[in-house]
Amino acid sequence: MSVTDLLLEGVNLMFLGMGMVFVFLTILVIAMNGMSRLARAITGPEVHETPSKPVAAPKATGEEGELVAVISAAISRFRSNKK
Amino acid sequence: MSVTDLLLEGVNLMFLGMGMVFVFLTILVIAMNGMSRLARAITGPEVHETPSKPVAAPKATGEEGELVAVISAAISRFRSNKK
Amino acid sequence: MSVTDLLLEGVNLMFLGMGMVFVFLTILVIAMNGMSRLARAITGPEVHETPSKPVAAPKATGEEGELVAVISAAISRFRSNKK
Amino acid sequence: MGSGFDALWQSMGIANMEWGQLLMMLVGGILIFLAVAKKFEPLLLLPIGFGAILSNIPVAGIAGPEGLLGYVYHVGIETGVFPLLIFMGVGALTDFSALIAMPKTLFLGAAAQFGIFATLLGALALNMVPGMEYTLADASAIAIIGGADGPTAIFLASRLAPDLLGAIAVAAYSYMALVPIIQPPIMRALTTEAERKVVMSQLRPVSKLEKILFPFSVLILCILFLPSAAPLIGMLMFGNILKEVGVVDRLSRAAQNEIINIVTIFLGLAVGSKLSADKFLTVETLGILGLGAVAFCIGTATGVLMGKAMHRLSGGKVNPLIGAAGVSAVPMAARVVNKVGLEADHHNFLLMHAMGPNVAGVIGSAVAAGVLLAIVGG
Amino acid sequence: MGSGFDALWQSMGIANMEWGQLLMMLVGGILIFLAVAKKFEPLLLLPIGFGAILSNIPVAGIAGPEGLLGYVYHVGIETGVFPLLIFMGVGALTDFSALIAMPKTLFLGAAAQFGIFATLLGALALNMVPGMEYTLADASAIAIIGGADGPTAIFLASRLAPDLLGAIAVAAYSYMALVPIIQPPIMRALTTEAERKVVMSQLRPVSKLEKILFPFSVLILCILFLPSAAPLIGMLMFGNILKEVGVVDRLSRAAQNEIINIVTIFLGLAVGSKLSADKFLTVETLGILGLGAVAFCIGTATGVLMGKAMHRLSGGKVNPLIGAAGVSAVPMAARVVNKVGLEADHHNFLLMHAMGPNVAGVIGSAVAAGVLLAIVGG
Amino acid sequence: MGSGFDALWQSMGIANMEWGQLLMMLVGGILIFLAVAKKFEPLLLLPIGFGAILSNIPVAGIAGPEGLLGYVYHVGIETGVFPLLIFMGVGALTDFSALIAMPKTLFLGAAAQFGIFATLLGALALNMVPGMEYTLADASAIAIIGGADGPTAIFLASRLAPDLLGAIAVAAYSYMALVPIIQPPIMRALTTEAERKVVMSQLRPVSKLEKILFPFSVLILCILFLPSAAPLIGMLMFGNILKEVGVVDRLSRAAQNEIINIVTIFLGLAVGSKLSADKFLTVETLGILGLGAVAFCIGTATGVLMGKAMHRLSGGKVNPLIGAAGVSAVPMAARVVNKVGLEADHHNFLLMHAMGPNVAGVIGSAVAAGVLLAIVGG
Ligand code: NA
Ligand code: NA
Ligand code: NA
Repeated sequence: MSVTDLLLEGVNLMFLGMGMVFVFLTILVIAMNGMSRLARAITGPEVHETPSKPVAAPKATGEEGELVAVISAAISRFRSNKK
Repeated sequence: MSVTDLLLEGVNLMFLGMGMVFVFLTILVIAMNGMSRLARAITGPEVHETPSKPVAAPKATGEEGELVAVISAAISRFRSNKK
Repeated sequence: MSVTDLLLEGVNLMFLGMGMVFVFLTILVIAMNGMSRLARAITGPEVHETPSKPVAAPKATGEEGELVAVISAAISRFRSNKK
Repeated sequence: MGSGFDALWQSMGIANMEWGQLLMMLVGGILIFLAVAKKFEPLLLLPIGFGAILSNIPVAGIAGPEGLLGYVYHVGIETGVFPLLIFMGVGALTDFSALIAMPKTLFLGAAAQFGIFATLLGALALNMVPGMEYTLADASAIAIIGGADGPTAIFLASRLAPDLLGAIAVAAYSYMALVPIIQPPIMRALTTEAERKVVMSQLRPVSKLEKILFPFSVLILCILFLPSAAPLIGMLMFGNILKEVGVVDRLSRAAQNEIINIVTIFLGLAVGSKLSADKFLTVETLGILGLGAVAFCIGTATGVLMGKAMHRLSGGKVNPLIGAAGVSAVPMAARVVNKVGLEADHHNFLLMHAMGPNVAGVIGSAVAAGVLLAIVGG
Repeated sequence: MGSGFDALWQSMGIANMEWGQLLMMLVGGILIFLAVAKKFEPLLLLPIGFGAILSNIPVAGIAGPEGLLGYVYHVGIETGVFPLLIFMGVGALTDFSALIAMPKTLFLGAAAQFGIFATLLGALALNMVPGMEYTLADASAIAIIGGADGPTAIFLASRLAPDLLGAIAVAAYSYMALVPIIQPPIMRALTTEAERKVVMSQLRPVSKLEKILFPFSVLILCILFLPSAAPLIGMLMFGNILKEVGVVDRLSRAAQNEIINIVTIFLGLAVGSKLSADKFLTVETLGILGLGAVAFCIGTATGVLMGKAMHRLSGGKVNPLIGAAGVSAVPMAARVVNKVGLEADHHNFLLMHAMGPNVAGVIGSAVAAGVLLAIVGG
Repeated sequence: MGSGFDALWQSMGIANMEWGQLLMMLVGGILIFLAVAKKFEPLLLLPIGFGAILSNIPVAGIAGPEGLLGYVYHVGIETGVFPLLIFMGVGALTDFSALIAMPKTLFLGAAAQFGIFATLLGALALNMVPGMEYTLADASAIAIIGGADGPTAIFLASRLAPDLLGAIAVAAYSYMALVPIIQPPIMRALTTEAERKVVMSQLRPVSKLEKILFPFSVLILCILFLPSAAPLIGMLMFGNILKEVGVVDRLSRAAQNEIINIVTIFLGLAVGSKLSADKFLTVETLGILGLGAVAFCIGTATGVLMGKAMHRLSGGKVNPLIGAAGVSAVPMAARVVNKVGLEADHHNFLLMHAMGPNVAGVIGSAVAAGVLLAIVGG
C-alpha cells in the first residue's frame, strides 16, 4: 500500500474512531442519566451517600460520656501513681 | 444400552456407592475412636482445648473502637504498672 | 568415561570452581569498597542508618513513659473525634 | 470510508447477537442479582454470573480458545486444579473438632449421601422421557449435586461430563444457597415437636494432638480403600494439616486467604464460561435443575431419618434435626439446624452439634465422588 | 584443565557481550533510576527496567524460550491475560462516583482521545521518512500511547504489534509519569486566568445503587456497540462490581491487592524482556517516542478545548482545566489539574471534579482501543 | 453387580499397593513428623512429606501427567520458575547490611563452598563402589547440597539431574535443619577457647544508598563474569531491590508474602512428588544422603578455618566462629554461631557479625552453581 493510501485509511480510521468514541460516550451519558433516575425511583430520594469514600461517622454520644469518665480516671490514677 | 440396562447399572451403583460410603465412614468412626484413645495415651488427660473456634480479639470497628482499644490498653498497662 | 577420567574432571572442576568463587567474591569485595566510597561521596558522611532492621515502634525506655504516650494519644484522638 | 464503517457495524454486538446469547446473558444477570440482592452464595454465583455474561458476548470470543476465560478454563478446570485448590483452602478453614468429639455423627453424613444415589437413578430414569439423554457418566455428574458441595461437584463434572459442567455447578451452588428454604419444611415434617426439643449434652474438649491425627486418619483410610477420592480428600486434609500443626502459619494463611480467594474468582469466571447457549439452553438442563432439587430433598430426608434412628438407639440423646446438616453445604446447613431447633426451644443451641454431621457430609460426598469416579470414570 | 578453563571463559559475559545488549542494559538502568530517584511510575518502570537488564544478559537466555522471562511473557502477555487482570484490579480500586455525579464529563474523556487518532495519522505520515516503516497495525498500536493508559497500551500492542510492545509500553508509562511536566504549559496556554479561576459547584451525592448499576450500564453498551472492547471494559467493570456490591469483600480485596501486585511484578518483567537490542535500537523506536509525546500533547489540548466549549455552553459553570484530566493517567492528571487550578485561586480545589473526566478517559481509551481492534485487528 | 463390586475392589489401595509405595509414604510420614514435632524446616519439609504421600498413592496418579502434582511439577520445577521465585522472595526478605558493613566476610562465604567441590570429588569416587553410578552432572547436582541453600539445590538439580531431585532436595533441607546438631562439634574442635571468646567491634552503620547500590554491584559482576548464575542472582537481587528502594512497597510486600508463601506450598508438594519408590529407593540415594552430610561438615570446617586465617591476619579482631555461618542455611547457621559464642562468653553476641558470612554464603553457593551450570550443564 502506498503512503497516500495508508494516510487515507488513517483519516478514515480517525473519523470512524473519534465518531465511535463520541457516539459511545454520548449514549453512555444518556444511559447514566436514565440509570440515576431509575436508582432514585427504586431507593427513594432519602438514601444517599456522599461521593467521597464512606468515612465511619462518629456514633453514640452516650458512649462518649463514658469515655470521658474512663480517660479522666486513667489520668488521675496515673498522676497519683507518679507522685 | 437400553434404559432398563442403565437403570440396573444405576441400582447396582446405588448399592455399591451407599455401601462404600457407609463402610468407609464406619471404619472411620472406629479409627477415630482408636485415634482419640491413642492421643489420650500420649498426651495424658490434662492437656485439652475447647472445640469451639478460638475467638478473635474484639475488633476495633471504627475510630471509636480504636480509641476504646487504646484506652483500655492504657488502663490495663497502668494497672499492671501500679502493682 | 573411566572413573579415573571422571575424577580428573572432578579435580579440574574443583580448582576451577573454587577459583571462580574466590575470584568472584574478591572482585565483589573490591567493588563493595568502591561502592561504599561512592555512596559516601554522594550522600556525605551525615546520612546514616544503623545496620539493624529499622524498627518502627518506639522502644519502651520506661513503662511510665510509654503510658504517657499512650494516654496522650488517646486524649488527642478523643478530642479530634469530639469536634 | 464505507468499508471501515461496514467493518465497524459488522463488529457490533447488535449486528451479531443471537437469541441464545441474549438469554444466557440474562441468566448471568439473574445469577448476579441473586448473589447480590439475595446473598445466594455470592462468592461463587457473582463470578459465575459475570462469566456467563462475558462468555456470551458476540464477536469478543472471551471464552474461546484465545480468550481470557478460555485460557482460565483450560488451565484451571480441565485439569481439575482449581477445585482441588479450593478444597485445600476449605481444609485450612475447617475446624473438625465437633466431628472428632462425636465420631458417630459420621453416620449422619453417610445417610445424607443417599440423595446422590437416588438422583443417579432418577437421572437414568429420565432417559425414558423423549428428548432427554443422559449417559451413566452424565447421571453420575448430575447426582453429585445432591452432595451439596460445590468444589466436589465441579471436580466430578469436569472429569465425567464437561459439557454439563456449567449447569451442574450453577445447580449445586444455587441449591446450597437455597438450603434455608428447602430444608426446614422437610425437617419439620419428619420430626416430632418432642424430638426437635432434645437438648444434646455439651461436646467434650478435643486435644490439639487429636486434631492433628484426624486428617491423617482420614487420609490413610482413603488411601487404603478409595484412592480415587485421594485428590479431593488429600488436598482437604493437607489444608487442614497446615492449619492444625501450628508450625507453618505462613502457608496456612496463604491457603486460607490468598490462594482460595484468587482461585475462587477464576473458578467462578471459568465455570460461568461454560454457560453457553448451546450447552445450557437444552432440555437436559431442565432435568439437571429438577434432579438437583430432588437430590437435596432426599439427602435432607435421609439425614433426618438417620438422625431419628440415632435418637432411638441413643435413648433420646441425639436431636434428629442435626441429621439434616449431613448434606454438607457448610456452614449453612448447620445454621439452619440451629434455627429450626431454636424454633422448638428458645434455649437450645444445636450449632456445634450440627457442625459434626456438616463436615462429615463433606467427607461423605468426597467418598461418594470417589466411588463414582472409580466405577464410572475408570 | 585447559578445556574447562576455556569453557568457563566462553561462558563469561565479558566474552560474549554485544554493544546492543550493553546499551539496552543501560536503558534498563536509566528506567530504574527514573523510577527510584524521580518516582516515575515506579511500580511499572522498576520491573520493566530490571526485565530489560535481565533479558539482555548474554549467554543466560532469561528471555529465551526456556528462560523465566520467556515463560512469563508467553503465559501472561502473548495471551493478553496480564493486562486484563491489571484492569480488573484497577476496576476494584476505582471509585466512579465523580463521573456518576457528572456524566457530561464523559465528553471531556472523549475529546482527549483525539490524541490517539491524530498520532495514528502522524505515524502513517512518518512512512515518508526513509528508514521508517509502520503498518496500519503498528501505527494503531503506537497511537494508543496517546490514551495514557498502560494496560490498554500493552493489551493493544500485544494484539497488533508485538515487536513494538517494549517500546510502546516504555513510552506509555514514561509519558504517564511526565504528565506533571507535559500538561501544565499546554493547560495555561489554552485557558485564560478567569477560566482557570472558575469554582465548580459541589458534586451531588451518589447512592450505592447507582454505583452498582454504573458498571452494568457501561458493560451493556460495550456489548451492544463495541464487543471488541469487551475484554478490557468487561474486566474493568467486573473489578468495580466486586468492589461496589459489598458482599464479596474477600474477592474484592484479592483483586485490589494480591492479584494486581503479583501481576504487576510479572507484567513489568515480561514487558522489559521485550527491550532487546534488535527490537528497540531501531529508528522506529525514535518515532514511537516522538509520536507518543505528540499524542499526549494533542490529547491534553483537545481535552482542554472541549473543556472550554463546556465552559461556554454551561454558562461558565465548568472550569476548562478539568478537560486535561480526560487523557486518563489516573490519578496523576487529576492532581495536575488540581495543582494548576490552585495556582490561579488558592482556595479552588478541582481534584474531585477532575476525577470524573479522569476515569472517563480510561473508558474512552478502552473504547478507542476497541475501535482499532475491530477495524485494524479484525 | 459382581462386576461393579470387582471394579471397586480393583480400584482400592489395598489391592494395588506396592511395597515401594508403602515405604515412600512412610518416608513422607517421617518427614512430616520431623517437620511438625522437631520443627525441621517445617515450611518445606511438611509440603515435601505430604507430596511424597500423595504421589505414592496407588491408582490415584496424583503425580502422573494428568494429576495435580504432575502439572505443578511440570509448570514450576521443570521450568525452574519456582526456585527463582523463592529466590526473589528471599531477596526481598534479606537485609544485606551486615555484609555491606564488613565486605571481607565474603571470603568466609567463599571458603565454605569448598564443601561443594569436595563432595563433587567424593560422588565421583563413589563410582568405584559397585552399584553406584553418578555422572558428572549427577555429582554436581549432589555436591550443591553442600551449599546449604534449598532453592539453589532444587534449581541446579532440576537442570542437571531431575531424577535425583527428590533425594537432593530432601537431603538439602534435612541437613539445613540439622545445622544446630552438625555444626557445633566441628566449630569447637577447630577453635580454641580464646578464639571463641573474641569480641568483635560493632558494625558500622550502612546508608540507604549503599543498600540500594549493593544489589546492582552484585548483579553487574554476575553479568560480567558468570551469566550462568544470572537467573538465581538476578532474581535474588531483584527481590532485594524491591525491598530497599522504598518506592514499590506493594511489590515488595507481594514478593515477601503472597508470592513466596504460595510458591513454597507448591514447590514443596512438587518436590515431594519426585519421591517415588523407583527413583528414591536406590543405592544412589544412600550415597546422596551420606555425601550431603560430608559436604556440610567440610563446608563448616573450611569456613571456620578461613575464619581462623582472618583471625590471625586481622590481629585477633575476627572471631573464627563466624566462618561457620558461611555455609548459608540463613539464618539458622548465624544463630548457631551466636549460641556457640555465648557458651564461651555469656556477653558476646555474634549474631549480627555472623549474618555477613551467612548471606555471603547464599551468594557463594549461587556462584558455585553458576560455575557448575556453565561447565557441566553447558
Ligand atoms: Na455432602
Ligand atoms: Na485515556
Ligand atoms: Na552456601
